[in-house]
Amino acid sequence: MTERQTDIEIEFLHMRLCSPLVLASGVLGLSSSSLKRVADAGAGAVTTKSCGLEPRAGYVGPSIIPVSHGMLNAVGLSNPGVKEMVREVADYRARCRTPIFVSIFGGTVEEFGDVAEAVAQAEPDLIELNVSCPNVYSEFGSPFGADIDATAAITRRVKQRVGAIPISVKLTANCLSIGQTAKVCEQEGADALTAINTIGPGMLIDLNVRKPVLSNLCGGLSGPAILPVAVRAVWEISREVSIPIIGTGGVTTAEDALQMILAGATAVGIGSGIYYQGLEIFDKVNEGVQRFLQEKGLGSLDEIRGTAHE
Amino acid sequence: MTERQTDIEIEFLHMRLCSPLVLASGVLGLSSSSLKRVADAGAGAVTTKSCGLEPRAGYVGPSIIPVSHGMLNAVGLSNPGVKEMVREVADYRARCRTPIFVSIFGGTVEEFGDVAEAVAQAEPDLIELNVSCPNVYSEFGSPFGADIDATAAITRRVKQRVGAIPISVKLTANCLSIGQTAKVCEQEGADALTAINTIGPGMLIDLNVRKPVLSNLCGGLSGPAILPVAVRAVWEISREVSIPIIGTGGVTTAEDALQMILAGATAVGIGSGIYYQGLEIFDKVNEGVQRFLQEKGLGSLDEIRGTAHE
Amino acid sequence: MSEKMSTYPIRRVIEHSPGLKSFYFYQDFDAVPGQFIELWIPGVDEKPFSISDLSDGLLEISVKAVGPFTERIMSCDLGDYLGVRGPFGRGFKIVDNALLVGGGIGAAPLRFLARVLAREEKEFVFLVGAKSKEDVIFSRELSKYRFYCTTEDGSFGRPGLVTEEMERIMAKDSFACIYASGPEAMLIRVMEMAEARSVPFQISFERYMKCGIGLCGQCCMDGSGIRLCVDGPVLTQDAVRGITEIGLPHRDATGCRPRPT
Amino acid sequence: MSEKMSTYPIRRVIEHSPGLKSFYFYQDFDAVPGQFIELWIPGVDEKPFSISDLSDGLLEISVKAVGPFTERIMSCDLGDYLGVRGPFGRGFKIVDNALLVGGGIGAAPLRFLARVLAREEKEFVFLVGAKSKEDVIFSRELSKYRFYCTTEDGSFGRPGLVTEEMERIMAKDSFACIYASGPEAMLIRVMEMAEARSVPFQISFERYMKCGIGLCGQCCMDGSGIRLCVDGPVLTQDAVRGITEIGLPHRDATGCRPRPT
Ligand SMILES: Cc1cc2nc3c(=O)[nH]c(=O)nc-3n(C[C@H](O)[C@H](O)[C@H](O)COP(=O)(O)OP(=O)(O)OC[C@H]3O[C@@H](n4cnc5c(N)ncnc54)[C@H](O)[C@@H]3O)c2cc1C
Ligand SMILES: Cc1cc2nc3c(=O)[nH]c(=O)nc-3n(C[C@H](O)[C@H](O)[C@H](O)COP(=O)(O)OP(=O)(O)OC[C@H]3O[C@@H](n4cnc5c(N)ncnc54)[C@H](O)[C@@H]3O)c2cc1C
Ligand SMILES: Cc1cc2nc3c(=O)[nH]c(=O)nc-3n(C[C@H](O)[C@H](O)[C@H](O)COP(=O)(O)O)c2cc1C
Ligand SMILES: Cc1cc2nc3c(=O)[nH]c(=O)nc-3n(C[C@H](O)[C@H](O)[C@H](O)COP(=O)(O)O)c2cc1C
Ligand code: FES
Ligand code: FES
Repeated sequence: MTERQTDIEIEFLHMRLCSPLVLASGVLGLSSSSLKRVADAGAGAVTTKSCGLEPRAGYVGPSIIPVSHGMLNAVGLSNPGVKEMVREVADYRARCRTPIFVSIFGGTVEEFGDVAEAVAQAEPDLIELNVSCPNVYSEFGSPFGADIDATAAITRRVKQRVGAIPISVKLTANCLSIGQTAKVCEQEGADALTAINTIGPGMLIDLNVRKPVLSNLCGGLSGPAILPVAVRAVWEISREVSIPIIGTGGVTTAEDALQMILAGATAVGIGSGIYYQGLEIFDKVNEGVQRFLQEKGLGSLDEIRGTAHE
Repeated sequence: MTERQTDIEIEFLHMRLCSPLVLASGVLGLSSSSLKRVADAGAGAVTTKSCGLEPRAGYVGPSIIPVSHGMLNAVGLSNPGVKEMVREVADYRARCRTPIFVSIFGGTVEEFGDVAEAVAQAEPDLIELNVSCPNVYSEFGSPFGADIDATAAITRRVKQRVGAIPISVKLTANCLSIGQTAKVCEQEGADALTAINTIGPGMLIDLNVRKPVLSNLCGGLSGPAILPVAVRAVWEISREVSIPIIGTGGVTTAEDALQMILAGATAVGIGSGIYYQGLEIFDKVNEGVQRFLQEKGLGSLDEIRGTAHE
Repeated sequence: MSEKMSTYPIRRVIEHSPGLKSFYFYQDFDAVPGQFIELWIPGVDEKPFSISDLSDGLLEISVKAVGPFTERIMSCDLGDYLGVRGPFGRGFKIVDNALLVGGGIGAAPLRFLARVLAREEKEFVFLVGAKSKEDVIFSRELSKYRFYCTTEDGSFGRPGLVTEEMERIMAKDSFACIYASGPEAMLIRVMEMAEARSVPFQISFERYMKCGIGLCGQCCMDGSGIRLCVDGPVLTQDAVRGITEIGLPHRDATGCRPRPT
Repeated sequence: MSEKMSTYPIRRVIEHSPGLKSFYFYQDFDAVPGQFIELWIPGVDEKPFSISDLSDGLLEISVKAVGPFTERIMSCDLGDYLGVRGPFGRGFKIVDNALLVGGGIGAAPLRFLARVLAREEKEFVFLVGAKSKEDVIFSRELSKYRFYCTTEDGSFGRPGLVTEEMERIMAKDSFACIYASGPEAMLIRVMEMAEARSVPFQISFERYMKCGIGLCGQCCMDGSGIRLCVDGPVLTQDAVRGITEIGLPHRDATGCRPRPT
C-alpha cells in the first residue's frame, strides 16, 4: 500500500476517503479479495458488482470486448446473488477498512427494496442502485433509469427499507434529462448520485462471420470514448442537486478525474480505466491529482469542486 | 478524380451512386465548390450543411474541437439561410453530377415545411430533415428527434409540401427507441433514414481556466468514439423498416463502413472521418470496400447488406 | 490490438484421438508459452485455451471435449472462421535444466514451452500423465526430448500417476525449476514435492474466465485477489502463497463458489 | 495532439504601438512559418492568428486590434491563460533569393519566415508597407536584413504603397520567389507583378475560419473548393489559379458572401 497523500482526501457523505477515486461497479467487484486488492492499489472506496436476489450466470461469451476507443460489455448482470454478496462484504470488512459500496439491481421496485434490505445486513457504507443497466433489455425491458418516475419510485422504496444506510442512485445518460432525473432522486431521499453507467449501447460486427460479436448482440459502451458525455452529465446533475456525485465514465488520467471534479463531482469512479492503465491507475491518478493541486497552490479538492460552473 | 469501381455502386432510392459513401451534413457543406470537391474526392453523394429560413452566424468559437477519440461540436446551426443555399445547390448542379442532398432544420413543424418547400425549388436529390441537432437546446429546447410525435409530425408535414422529392429523416440515438422512431417516420412517408447525428452531448473542461472549452459549453460527440453506437442504431432501425438507411457515425475505415452495411445500411455517411483521414478517406474506404468484396468473391454490396441480422 | 476480437479461418485440424484435437490459425500476434487466448465460436460462446504452439504466425490450440463448448468445437472444420482474442496473461519464464510436468490436456502449454526450451538449447525433462493412451497428445513429437509418460490404466508408458514418476525422477536428478500444468489435485502434489525439495516452480492454473483482460473479476483468486487472467495463468510460489483457494471448488459463472453441503 | 485545445499562460507581452501587440507562450509543438494557430480567450471567442515567431518552444503571435476579439486581447496580461490549438495549415516552403512583401499586420508570418531564412543562410529582401509609422512592427529587428519600408503617410521609410516599392525593386533585381501576406488588394497587385515577370509566389491568404481543421467548410474557396485552413493559408500560383473568389468580399460567419446591392 502506498503512503496516502492527505491533501487528496475527500469528505464523502460522512466518510473521509483517502482518495476521491472509487472503483466502479461491475469491475473486479465479485469477491472480497479482489475488492481488497483494489483498495490496496489506492482506491478511496470500492463498489461491488451489482447483485440481485438470486445468483445469475449472465450471458455466454463474448460478454466484454475492447473496441477502438472503449469497451463494450453485456455480462447480463451475472452475480452471485445477495446472500453470497453479504458474505463477501463481511469478509471484506474483516480484512480492509476502505469503505465499501454495494451495488444492487432488481426487476421491480419491490425487488429493489428486497435486495436493498438484504444487503443492509452487511452494513455497507453505501448502497448503490443500478437502475441503469442497458444490457438486460429482453429480460427487464428498457432500463428504469430512462424512466424518471420508475427511478423515483425505486429511490423512495429503497430509502424506506434501508434506514440509515446512505444510498446513491446510478444514473444513465440515455434519458431525456439526466439533470431532472437527478433532481427527482434527491427529492426522494437519495444521499448521493453516481453518473454515468455505460452509454449506447453499442455493437461490433465481425466482417468475416457477419455477426455481432457480443453474445447479447449489443453492449454498453464504457472507457475513454465516453468521457466527454460523462463530464457533461456530471455538470448537468451538479447544476440541479446539492448531494455529492460520484462522477464515472471514461476516466483514465488525472486530467480526466479533475475534469469530473471541476464539473461538480465529489468522488470519481474508475472502471474500464483498469484495462487501459492496470491497477496502477489508482496510484497514478492520485499522484497526478496531488501534483495538480500542488502546482496550483491548492490545499484540497474542495477548493475547485464545481468551479467550472462559475 | 479516380476511376470508379463499378462494383461498389449502389442503388439508393431511384439513384445509382458510384460509391455508398455520402458526405454527412455539416461537414464541408456550405458552398457548391466545397461540395464538388468532396464529390470529386470519391463520395457517392454529398449533403449540404443544414440550412434554415434565415442566415445564422451560429455560436462564437470554439465551436469544434477534437477530443481524445472524437470531436465535439456546437456550431449552433450556423448557415447561410435557405435562399443562399438554393443558389449554391443550383451552382453545384451546373458543375457536378454527383447527387446532392440538402439538409434542413426548423424551429417548428411549420417552419420545417417552409424551409423544405423553399429548398425544393433547387430540386435536390433528397431533402434530409435534421430533427436531431443537440446543440441549440437553449433556443429550440430538446431536439425534436427525442420526441417521436414531433418527429412524425415534421415528417408528415414536409412530405406534404415537397411533393416528389425524396426525404430522409436524420435520427438521433438520444431517444428512447430509435427503432420505433424510425418505424413511425417510415409510416409518415419518409423515403429514407439517416442515422445517427452526434451523441451525448459531451463537454471538455480546461483545467487551467476551469471552464468548458466550447462556447456553447457542450457539443455533440462524433468521430470514432461513436461508431459502435451508430452501428447498433442502424441495426435496430433496419429491423423495423424497409426503407434505405444512410448509416452515419464514426466511420473512418472500410471495416467501419462494412459494419454499417452488414447492420443494414444502404449508404454510409462520413463526416468527422475527413479530419482523421483527410479527403482521401473517400478513395481509401471505397478501395477497402472493393477489396473486401473481391476477397470474399462478392459481386456487390447487395449481397451482404443486413446479413448480420441472419 | 489483438486484445480486440479478430476472426480467422481454421487452417488445419489434427485429431489426436476422439474428443482431442488441435486447431491451427494464421494470425498476427506473438506470444510466449503459458499465455492463452479467448476462442469464440460465433453464435455459441467464448472460452479460454492455452497456446500449444506458435511459430511463423501459425497458432495452435489443443482442445479436449469436456462439455458443450469443447464438444461443439470438435465439429469445427477447415475454413470455419473462429474468433481469437489474445494473447493474454503472463507465461513461463525460461529456465535451464527444468522438469516439465503435464497432466492430460494440461500438457498443451508445456508442449509450446518445450519447443521454445529446445530452440534455446535448454536442458529439460518432460513428464506427461494421462488417464489412458488416447489422452496423451504429442507423444511422438515429445519423444525427441527426454520424455516420460504415465497412464493411469497403463495403456501407454508407465502405469500410475505422473506425480509418482515425478517423485522417482526428482529422487535421482535435481532441477532448477518445475513447470507444471494439469488438474488442480495434481498441481497441489507437484507443489508439495517442489517445496519439499526447495525447487522453484512455475505452474499454470485454470479458473473460470470471462473477459481475459482483468476487468470482470471472475478469475480473481481468494486471498491475494490477483487476477489469474492478467497476473497468471502461470504463477510462481510467491504468487501462489497469497492464495487461499487452491484445491477448493472453483467459482462458477455467477461468481459463486460451490459450497460443501 | 496539439490540434486539441491547450491553455498556456502569457509569458511576455510587447506593445509595438497602441493596438498592436505581441504575445508569447511556452508550448509544446513545432511549426513552420506561414502556419497559424487558433487562439481562445476563455469565455470570449476563438480566432486564427499567424505565428510570428517560434523558437525554443516560445511561440509569438502579433495582433492588431480591429474588432471585438482583437480589442479584448489587448487587455490580456502576463500570466493570463489563453487557449492555443495548432499549428494548422501549410506554411511557406523555403527558397533562396526571395522577396518578402508584407502589408500591415500581414508582416507577422513573414517575420517568422525571415528568421528561418536567415538561420538557413538564404538571401532575401524584406519589404513592409503600412499606413503609418505606428503600424510598422519589427522594424528594428528587420533592419538587420535587407529591409525596406513604406508608409502611406510617409511617417516612416519611403512614402507610398509597398507595391510601388516592390515594382522598383523588381525592376532592378530578380528573385526566385515572392512571399507575400497582407490585405487582399495588395496581394492581387503582388500576384499581377509576379505573374508579369513569371516569378513563382507563395502567398498567405485570410478567410473567416471556425474549426481550423478542415471540417466546418467555412474557409473553402469558391472555384476549386480547397480549404484554406488545411490546404493554405499559404497558396502557390497553382493553387490560386483554381480560385474564383479572390478580391470578392469574404464569406461571413453564416457562410454568406455579402453581395453587392
Ligand atoms: C487459462 C486457461 C487455459 C486453458 N487451456 C485449455 C487448453 O489448452 N485446452 C483445453 O481443452 N482446455 C483448456 N482450458 C479449459 C477450457 O477453457 C474448458 O475446458 C472449457 O471452457 C470448457 O467449456 P465447455 O463448455 O466445453 O465445458 P463446461 O461443461 O462448461 O465446463 C467444463 C469445465 O471447464 C470449466 N470451464 C467452463 N467454462 C470456462 C471458462 N469460461 N473459463 C474457464 N474454465 C471454464 C468448467 O469450470 C468445468 O471445470 C483452459 C482454461 C483456462 C482458464
Ligand atoms: C490564417 C489567418 C492568419 C491571421 N493572422 C493574423 C495575425 O497574425 N495577426 C492579426 O492581428 N490578425 C490575424 N488574422 C486576422 C484575425 O483573425 C482577425 O483580425 C480577427 O479574427 C478579428 O476578430 P475581431 O473580433 O477582432 O474583429 P471583427 O470585427 O470580428 O472582424 C474584423 C475582420 O477580421 C475578420 N475575422 C473576424 N473573425 C474571423 C475569423 N474567425 N477568421 C478569420 N477572419 C476573421 C473579419 O472578416 C473582418 O475582416 C489572421 C486571420 C487568418 C485567417
Ligand atoms: C465489464 C463491466 C461491467 C459492468 N458492470 C456493472 C454493474 O454490474 N453495475 C453497474 O452499475 N455498472 C456496471 N458497469 C458500468 C461501470 O460501473 C461504469 O459506470 C461504466 O463502465 C463507465 O465507467 P468506465 O468508463 O470507467 O468504465 C460495468 C462496466 C463494465 C466495463
Ligand atoms: C462539425 C460538424 C457539424 C455538423 N453539422 C451538422 C448539421 O448541420 N446537420 C446535421 O444533420 N448534422 C450535422 N453534424 C452531424 C454529422 O452529420 C454526423 O451525423 C455526425 O457527425 C456523426 O458522423 P461522423 O462521426 O462521421 O462525423 C455535424 C457534425 C460535425 C462534426
Ligand atoms: S477473466 Fe475477467 S478478470 Fe480475469
Ligand atoms: S476553418 Fe473549418 S474548414 Fe477551414
